[in-house]
Amino acid sequence: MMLPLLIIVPLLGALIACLGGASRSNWPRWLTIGSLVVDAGLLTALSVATPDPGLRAGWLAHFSSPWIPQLGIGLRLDMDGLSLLLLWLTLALSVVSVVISWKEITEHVGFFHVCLLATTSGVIGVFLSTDLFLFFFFWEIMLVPMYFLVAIWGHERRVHAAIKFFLFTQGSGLLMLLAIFGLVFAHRQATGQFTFDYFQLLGTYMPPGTEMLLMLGFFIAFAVKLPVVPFHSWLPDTHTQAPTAGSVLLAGILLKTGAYGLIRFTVPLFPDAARLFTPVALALGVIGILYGALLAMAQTDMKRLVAYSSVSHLGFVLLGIFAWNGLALQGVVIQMIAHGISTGALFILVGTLQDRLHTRDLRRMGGLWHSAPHFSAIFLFFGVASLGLPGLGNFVGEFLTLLGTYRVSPPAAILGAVGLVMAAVYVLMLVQRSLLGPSQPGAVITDLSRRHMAVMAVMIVAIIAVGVLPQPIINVAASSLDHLVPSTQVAATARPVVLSQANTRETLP
Amino acid sequence: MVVLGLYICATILLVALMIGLSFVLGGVRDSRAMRLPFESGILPVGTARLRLPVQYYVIAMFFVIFDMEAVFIFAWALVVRPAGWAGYVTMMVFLSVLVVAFVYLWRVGALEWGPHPRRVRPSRTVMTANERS
Amino acid sequence: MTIGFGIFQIIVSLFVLLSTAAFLTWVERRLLAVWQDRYGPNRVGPFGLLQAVADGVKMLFKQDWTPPFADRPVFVLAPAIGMVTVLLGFAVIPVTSGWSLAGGLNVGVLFFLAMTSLGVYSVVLAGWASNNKFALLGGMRAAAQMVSYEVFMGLSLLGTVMLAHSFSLSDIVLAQTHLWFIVPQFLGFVTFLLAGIAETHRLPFDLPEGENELGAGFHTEYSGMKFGMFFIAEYAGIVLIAAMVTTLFLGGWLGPVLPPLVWFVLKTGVLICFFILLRAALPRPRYDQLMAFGWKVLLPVCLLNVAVTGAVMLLVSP
Amino acid sequence: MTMTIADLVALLPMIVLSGGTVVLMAGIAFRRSNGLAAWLTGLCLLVSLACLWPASGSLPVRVPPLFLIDGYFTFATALVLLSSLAVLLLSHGYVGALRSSPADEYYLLLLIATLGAVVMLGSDHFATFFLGLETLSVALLGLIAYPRHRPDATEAGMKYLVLAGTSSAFLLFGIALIYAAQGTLSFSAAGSGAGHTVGVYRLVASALILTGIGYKLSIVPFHMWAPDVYEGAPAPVGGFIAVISKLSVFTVLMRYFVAGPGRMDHAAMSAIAVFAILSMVAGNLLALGQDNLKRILAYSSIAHLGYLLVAFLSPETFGIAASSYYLAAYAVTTLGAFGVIGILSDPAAPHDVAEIDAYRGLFWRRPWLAGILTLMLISLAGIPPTMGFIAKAYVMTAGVGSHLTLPLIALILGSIIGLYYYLRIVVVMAMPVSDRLGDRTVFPTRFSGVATLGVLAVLVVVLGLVPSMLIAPIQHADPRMNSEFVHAATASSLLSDRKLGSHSE
Amino acid sequence: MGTVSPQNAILLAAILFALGLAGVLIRRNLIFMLMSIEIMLNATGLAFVAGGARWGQPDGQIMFLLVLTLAAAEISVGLALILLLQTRRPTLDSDTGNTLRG
Repeated sequence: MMLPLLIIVPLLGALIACLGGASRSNWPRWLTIGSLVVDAGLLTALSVATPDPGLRAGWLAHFSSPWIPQLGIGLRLDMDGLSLLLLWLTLALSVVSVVISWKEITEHVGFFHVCLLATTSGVIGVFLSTDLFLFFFFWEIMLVPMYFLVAIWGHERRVHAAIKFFLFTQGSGLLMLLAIFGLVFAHRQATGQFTFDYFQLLGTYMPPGTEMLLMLGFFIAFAVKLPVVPFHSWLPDTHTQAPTAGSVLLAGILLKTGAYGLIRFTVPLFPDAARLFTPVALALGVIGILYGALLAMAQTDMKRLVAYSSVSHLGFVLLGIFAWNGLALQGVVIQMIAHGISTGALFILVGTLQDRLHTRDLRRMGGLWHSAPHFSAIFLFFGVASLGLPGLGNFVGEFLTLLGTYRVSPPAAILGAVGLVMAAVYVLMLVQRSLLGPSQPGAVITDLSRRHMAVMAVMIVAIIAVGVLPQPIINVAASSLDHLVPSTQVAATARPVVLSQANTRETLP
Repeated sequence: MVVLGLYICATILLVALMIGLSFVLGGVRDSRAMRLPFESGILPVGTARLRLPVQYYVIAMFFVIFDMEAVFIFAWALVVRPAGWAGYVTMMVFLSVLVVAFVYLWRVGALEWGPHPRRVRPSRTVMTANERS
Repeated sequence: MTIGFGIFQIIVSLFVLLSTAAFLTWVERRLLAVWQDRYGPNRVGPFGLLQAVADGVKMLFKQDWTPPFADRPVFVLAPAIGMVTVLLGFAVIPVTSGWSLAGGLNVGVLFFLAMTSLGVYSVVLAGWASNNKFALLGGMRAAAQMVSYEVFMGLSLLGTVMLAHSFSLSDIVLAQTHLWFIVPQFLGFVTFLLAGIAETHRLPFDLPEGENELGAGFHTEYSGMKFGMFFIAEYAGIVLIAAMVTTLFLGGWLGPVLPPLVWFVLKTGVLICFFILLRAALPRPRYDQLMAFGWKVLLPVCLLNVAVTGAVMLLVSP
Repeated sequence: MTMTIADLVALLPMIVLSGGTVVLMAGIAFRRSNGLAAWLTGLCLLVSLACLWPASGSLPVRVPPLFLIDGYFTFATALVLLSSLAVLLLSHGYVGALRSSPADEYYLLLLIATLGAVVMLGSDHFATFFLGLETLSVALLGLIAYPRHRPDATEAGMKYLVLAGTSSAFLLFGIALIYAAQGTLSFSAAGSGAGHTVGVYRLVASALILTGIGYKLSIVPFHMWAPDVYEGAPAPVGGFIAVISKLSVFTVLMRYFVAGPGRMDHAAMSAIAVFAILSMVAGNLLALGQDNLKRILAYSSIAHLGYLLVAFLSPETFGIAASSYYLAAYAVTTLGAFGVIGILSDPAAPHDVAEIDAYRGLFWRRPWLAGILTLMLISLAGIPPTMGFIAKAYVMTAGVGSHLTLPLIALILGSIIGLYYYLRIVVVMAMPVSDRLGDRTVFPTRFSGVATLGVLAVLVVVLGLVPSMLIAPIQHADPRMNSEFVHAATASSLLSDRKLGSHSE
Repeated sequence: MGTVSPQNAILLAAILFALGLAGVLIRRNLIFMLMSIEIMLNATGLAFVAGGARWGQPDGQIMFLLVLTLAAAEISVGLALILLLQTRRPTLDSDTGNTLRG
């Protein structure tokens, strides 16, 4: 019963916040925080509880109940380590989003928080569903409130951006829906069972051609969300136009659903096709890293720059997933969390800057360090985190990923490493142009408020923790990665690896 | 049947003959007055394509509708006995619908001719809508 | 029945009809004279008997004038239609069991109704094509009146069809061997008679050509032979309705002692005289009264007649 | 030939509707009252709905040769009656504010149109089909042109008349040819002789019938009339056309082609597939350029008919249940959308409020109405948690199961294009309030309308979240259950569908 | 009495139908368009009667009656609409009826 509650609590919060939307008081905010905290409490209970022995190996909690029995669709929710980590990330970033928009959002406050909570709830659903239809249901449902967030509270070209975001994700989603049905019918043909149950569908036999087609259907949907390069063009626009909270949610959580989908569904459901597809996927990953970095270097709009850096970072995720060995997957998990924190923080910082300067144009900034030393220091910190400074989360993720990839495809790993170098270039450029140099007239700002400072402090601690002590995270995720990896042959050559700092130390036979 | 056909031809021929003969035999005369429409000696003003009272059109519709209904009664009239009471009841149902429609038309004022206003008693809701405006 | 006999019948019928219609003008004027205590036509021939011939010759030689403002083809067509439909209506009337053009036609009644319906075109087109306000109004009045009474006419004769189980007029006559339908169908008889008069827009239902309002109504602009055709058509219409009433309600050619043809002519003749008497006796109603009478009285009566007839038939001999 | 009591019981819904029509007409004759007429109509619809119950135990009932009362009829009739009731409630305040004419005749026409639709749903014979269709169309004509003071409405009525007449003629000629070729007008009997009389007649007949039905459904090569008529018609009537008239024609199509003789007609089936693809793509594309909400809804309904035909083309898998669910979803959402337009509009004005600009900032002026409209649009776009999502997914399931590759591609393309224009409306509503149009007050008499909208909105969400509530009864409403034309193969697939249906964890 | 074969009757009906359709498509006057529709409907009626004759059943004629009824109903409503239109516009040219884009 805990799992559905995780989804329902934010929705209930949203409902109540919606009713209080008319008043301009703070209580929709408090309500939102409250429901998120309750949710976090539930999650804590789940995290510390010992899993029921009746569960499948590696899974922590299970819920199922019939939904549309006529079509073999059920409310099937399962949680494993990977889901757990991502749920924590989701809740944390949701709270952050509420806090950083405390004073920034003044119009239609109630509805804003409704959208925020609904997005959260949808994302939680995505991370928990193990019924393919239910998964798709949540996949779609998280888009609508996000769309509203961008379309109502966004910047100049918000409508265009929102619609573009929606069209891309929805369109690719429909492809995935088709692929889901294809898979279900293939399963029906093979076994006579008509079901959307993830566990039953695992290992469905189908002809290679069909498998490839269906795999592509899934892949494209997730690739759009991730985003993988040819499908990325919605991301910079949306990020640029979204309100800060929207950007945080988008970069921090929504992009992760793509990665999660690839890990949870694409590869396990279609292992053979995925293996065949690996070279292409690795190439796409590399292209993403390099192309994203290249474009980031060329930007003058701060938000766009950060957005393109996201494209680059998530290229590593794709690379790691399709390398499909324990090392790379561990890297991917770390990278997902670290990227969520660091990019989220960068967006918050850029957002505050925009609030004060009313521009995102790098050419009109400079010398911010003088007027806002706290801001600048934190900005520099997350900048270097993003470029992968050892000791911080991103470094661990990227390094592990590259290591894992190297085992499968050295050229891909090497090219990926080039991406790291380029990251250093654009981040330093960003820092140099905005913080250093002479002060531009009018580019004098007040420093971060206490509220922001508090948020930043938490995030700084978090990213350092991920960088210094990745072990607990890896432990939590290990169980789920364990039962994922054997499903491919690549896994046969890899052994789980646990890292401490920069030193690789093999443990566990 | 053949005789009927011939008869039809014969009547048409006859009529054509009458028109043709009078055309050939008739005198020829012209005058300004002949070229004007006859309106009891008053000089005609305006077009003769008058806009007619709507009642004429209403009557045309009634004719079309009631004549069609009559056709159904005609079909029954041939078989009153074979169709028996079942047929009779069916027909009476049909007729009663017809009668209700007739009563409706009567009450609504569609059968009135001339300058009487239509007997539409506006309902209370409509009146309030008017008042509101 | 050979074709030759058929052609003979056709020629005789047309001749008799046309001459009867022409002769009727004389009859009418003489009868009216009697009732109104005046002379009537009495100069041409003995008792003015040749008056009809004289009128015919006059029409033939009068100018065939089509006003320049009229719609020419329609203007010419209108009287022709009137004439043709009336003459065609006679085709289905069984004069005697041996003498009829198509008296046995199995849709005789419908044919008759169709022809009277088509007659409407004559007046409406005449009124429209004349391009004259009076004519148009007359034509529209005539059309409205005729289509209305067309409905009642069809409904009023339904009773006879029900009793005879046939649309064939010969069958209807034969079904009256024991009892003329005027007895069981008295309501039908009355309504049919009224509808028939209105249908031929005879007095007192001659509102379409009411000379005190509309000049001469739909044929205001007509003259010469084309006017003559309307004229003949009207009188032929009277004959047609009289013959129809005879056939439907008065047992057609049936009757004791005298030969069938005589019976038929006799009954028809009496009815014609009756029509003329009506003209002499009754004032003209207002147009709205005429229409209201049709829709509010005749229609319910007709429907009632149909319903009662059906019920009685089933009750008497199921 | 004589009717039994059971037959009469089965036909009770139709009898009640016909009787109600007569009573209402008599009522209007003696007391002209908007409220009384509305009550009578509503009562009649409800009684008719209740009358579905007595026969439901002993279905199917065949009333030879004209009617076939089965589960499918029950489902579709319930849907039609409820939709009609919704239209009634939505129009109550609307026509009540008409100044040019009293509103009671509007309800009469509404009832007659509903009667026509129900007759059509039960038809097992071309004669009843045709009678129902024409009763519906002619009554609809009156409804469309009801606000006499609106030139638009009259014009729309005229357009509908010309197209309805022409399409009826096409349909009838096709029927006449089938009759000439086969000697029967009954759906079921026509099928039994279908095998050996395939020839030119049948081919031409199919083409003509499809043309006729295509016009009535306004699928793509025959869609031109729809936007104009929707735009001109009063908003609730627009909903009526979009929902009830299409629903009933589609049901007959289903009966004829899926359970009846048409299933052997492969040429017709491929033609329908082409129409479906064209409808999905062109309907959506044409909607992009529109600035009028009613026109957008018209094009969207064209596209939705296309989606629906995908389900129609795959009867072997879940097609029939899918189409039934889709129809229900389509009905609820379309009525909701038109209902919002109706509530915002003043019938005494020359136009309804349908220009997109007028909806600017609706979210902040009328949050509930805007929310409902958004919900309806989301449902039309097929996004959860609405009925539209489940419906589209259901249709896609059916399509995938029958390997309808091209129609599915068209469906996806169409859906993506569709998103764009649905979202555009939502965006406009979310924009800051514009002063240009001022504040439009909701008429106080429209409580029934607002309440109906509320119910529709709840339905959209609840049936979207718990679709099995609707799917379960739908599965009992398969028209093939009582058809003699079920091939052995189909029968087995039907059985397997059922088995699957009963499968759950 | 010569008989007409159903085949030929249907052919005739088809020709009438085509004429009516052409009328609907070509004529721009609303009254003529309505009349053309009537021609099409009557053509179908003829086809029904021919069909009935072929099979010796009354069904064809019954359908004909129904078709006639429809034609009557449609024409009455059509006439009413045309009158309404005409009170606002002097012409019945359907091309001028373009307040609604389409």
